[in-house]
Amino acid sequence: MRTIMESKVRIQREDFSVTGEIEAIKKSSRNIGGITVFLGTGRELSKGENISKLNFEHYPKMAEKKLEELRVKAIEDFKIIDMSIIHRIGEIDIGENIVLIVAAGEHRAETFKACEWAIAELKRTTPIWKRETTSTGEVWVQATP
Amino acid sequence: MRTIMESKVRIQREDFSVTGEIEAIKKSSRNIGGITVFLGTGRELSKGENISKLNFEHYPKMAEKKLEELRVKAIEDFKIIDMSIIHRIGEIDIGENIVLIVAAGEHRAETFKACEWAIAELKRTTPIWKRETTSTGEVWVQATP
Amino acid sequence: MITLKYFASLKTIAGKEEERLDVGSETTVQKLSETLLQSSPQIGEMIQGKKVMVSVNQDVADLNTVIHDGDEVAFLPPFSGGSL
Amino acid sequence: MITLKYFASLKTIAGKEEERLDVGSETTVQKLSETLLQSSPQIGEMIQGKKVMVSVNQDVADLNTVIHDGDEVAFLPPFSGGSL
Repeated sequence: MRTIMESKVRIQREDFSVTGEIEAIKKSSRNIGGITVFLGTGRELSKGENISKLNFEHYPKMAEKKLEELRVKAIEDFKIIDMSIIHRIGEIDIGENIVLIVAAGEHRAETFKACEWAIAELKRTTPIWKRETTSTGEVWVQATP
Repeated sequence: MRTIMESKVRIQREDFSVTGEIEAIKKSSRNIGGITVFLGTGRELSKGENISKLNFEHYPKMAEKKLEELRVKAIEDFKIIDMSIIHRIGEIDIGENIVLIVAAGEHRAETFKACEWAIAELKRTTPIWKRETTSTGEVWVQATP
Repeated sequence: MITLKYFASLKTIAGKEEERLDVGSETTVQKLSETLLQSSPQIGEMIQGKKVMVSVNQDVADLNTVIHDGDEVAFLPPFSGGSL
Repeated sequence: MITLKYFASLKTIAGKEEERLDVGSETTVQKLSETLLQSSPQIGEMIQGKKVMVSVNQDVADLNTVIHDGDEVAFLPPFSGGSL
């Protein structure tokens, strides 16, 4: 049980496969009719500045704990079947995957709501920080809207 | 140009790769920061009845035309960067992929809105029909909420 | 000659997928539904009762839409794509 | 002894990632911030001005939270995960 729970919430350096995560969550139930996925990727432009790369750092243990709390609350509050959350850390290039949230449910409405809530809540409560490298240097991003 | 447009809107018998479609849409811009995906899958239970398989039929030409109109409108109205829409036809087993909508934008809010609008609009305007096979026989699904 | 196409449940009701019909150089969806009331009463009633959508050359039509020789007219029961 | 952890921009400000501090058997976040006002004035001010979040043993804390010997206290600047 514990290994299954942990595998649905991960913070890792390596990239992930969206198809792979979807197929993993499909195994939770034969009654999944809708899956909403949010994928955050590294974009080139930030507040008018060109970014050459991104770097993510997290507070180990606390970040994983927050993601697991978030997952459990999303499943309960939105009555979805399952959710997985993966966030990458370390160096990320433009266009690369950063964060993935997969929300699976019987119908689509609740999966959209759960997924959108989860990414907003992740940003608000999970100790992960982003450093942007631009032509003028490196800067920790202090607040994102 | 035409081949690129057409490849973003497809109705096909064969399965699709979610990762493949996401990577294809990422090529549209280096400024994509958020991608919302909706994946519809075949669920076992429908109105209390156990389904053994699904079958989708479409009106060729009209269905593709509606999907392309929908894609163009979603990109314009929600100010997203790109969208792709794929719907499978023919026989579909429980757990298999049916429909995929990928909405890519600079920020996440507009991609959630565009994706959710697109799947609702697809159901409303695109001539595709579903036949469910249960233990009591086959039935065309006449209206879905 | 125009082409009539039946989809999904309408194929069973009409007993066919497609047929060709001579309606002269011009008619309307309303007039076509009256013709069908004779040959396929159930289909004709569904059109007039707006239980099925009608398209002319892949565009959604209404009872007043004009149909020309060579057009493709399709009868579309309520859609159910999108999986759920 | 408690462990203090600094993350992201605070690592540069504090000039370290981690330190060990003897605060006796019990203290509070408020008292710890007063101690830090001496050794790392900028960090102490940020805590008191609530510019950084404080966690005790991976749980979000406030100025009144009690810190025991052996606890892990972390200083967390505003989060920016999630990509955008």
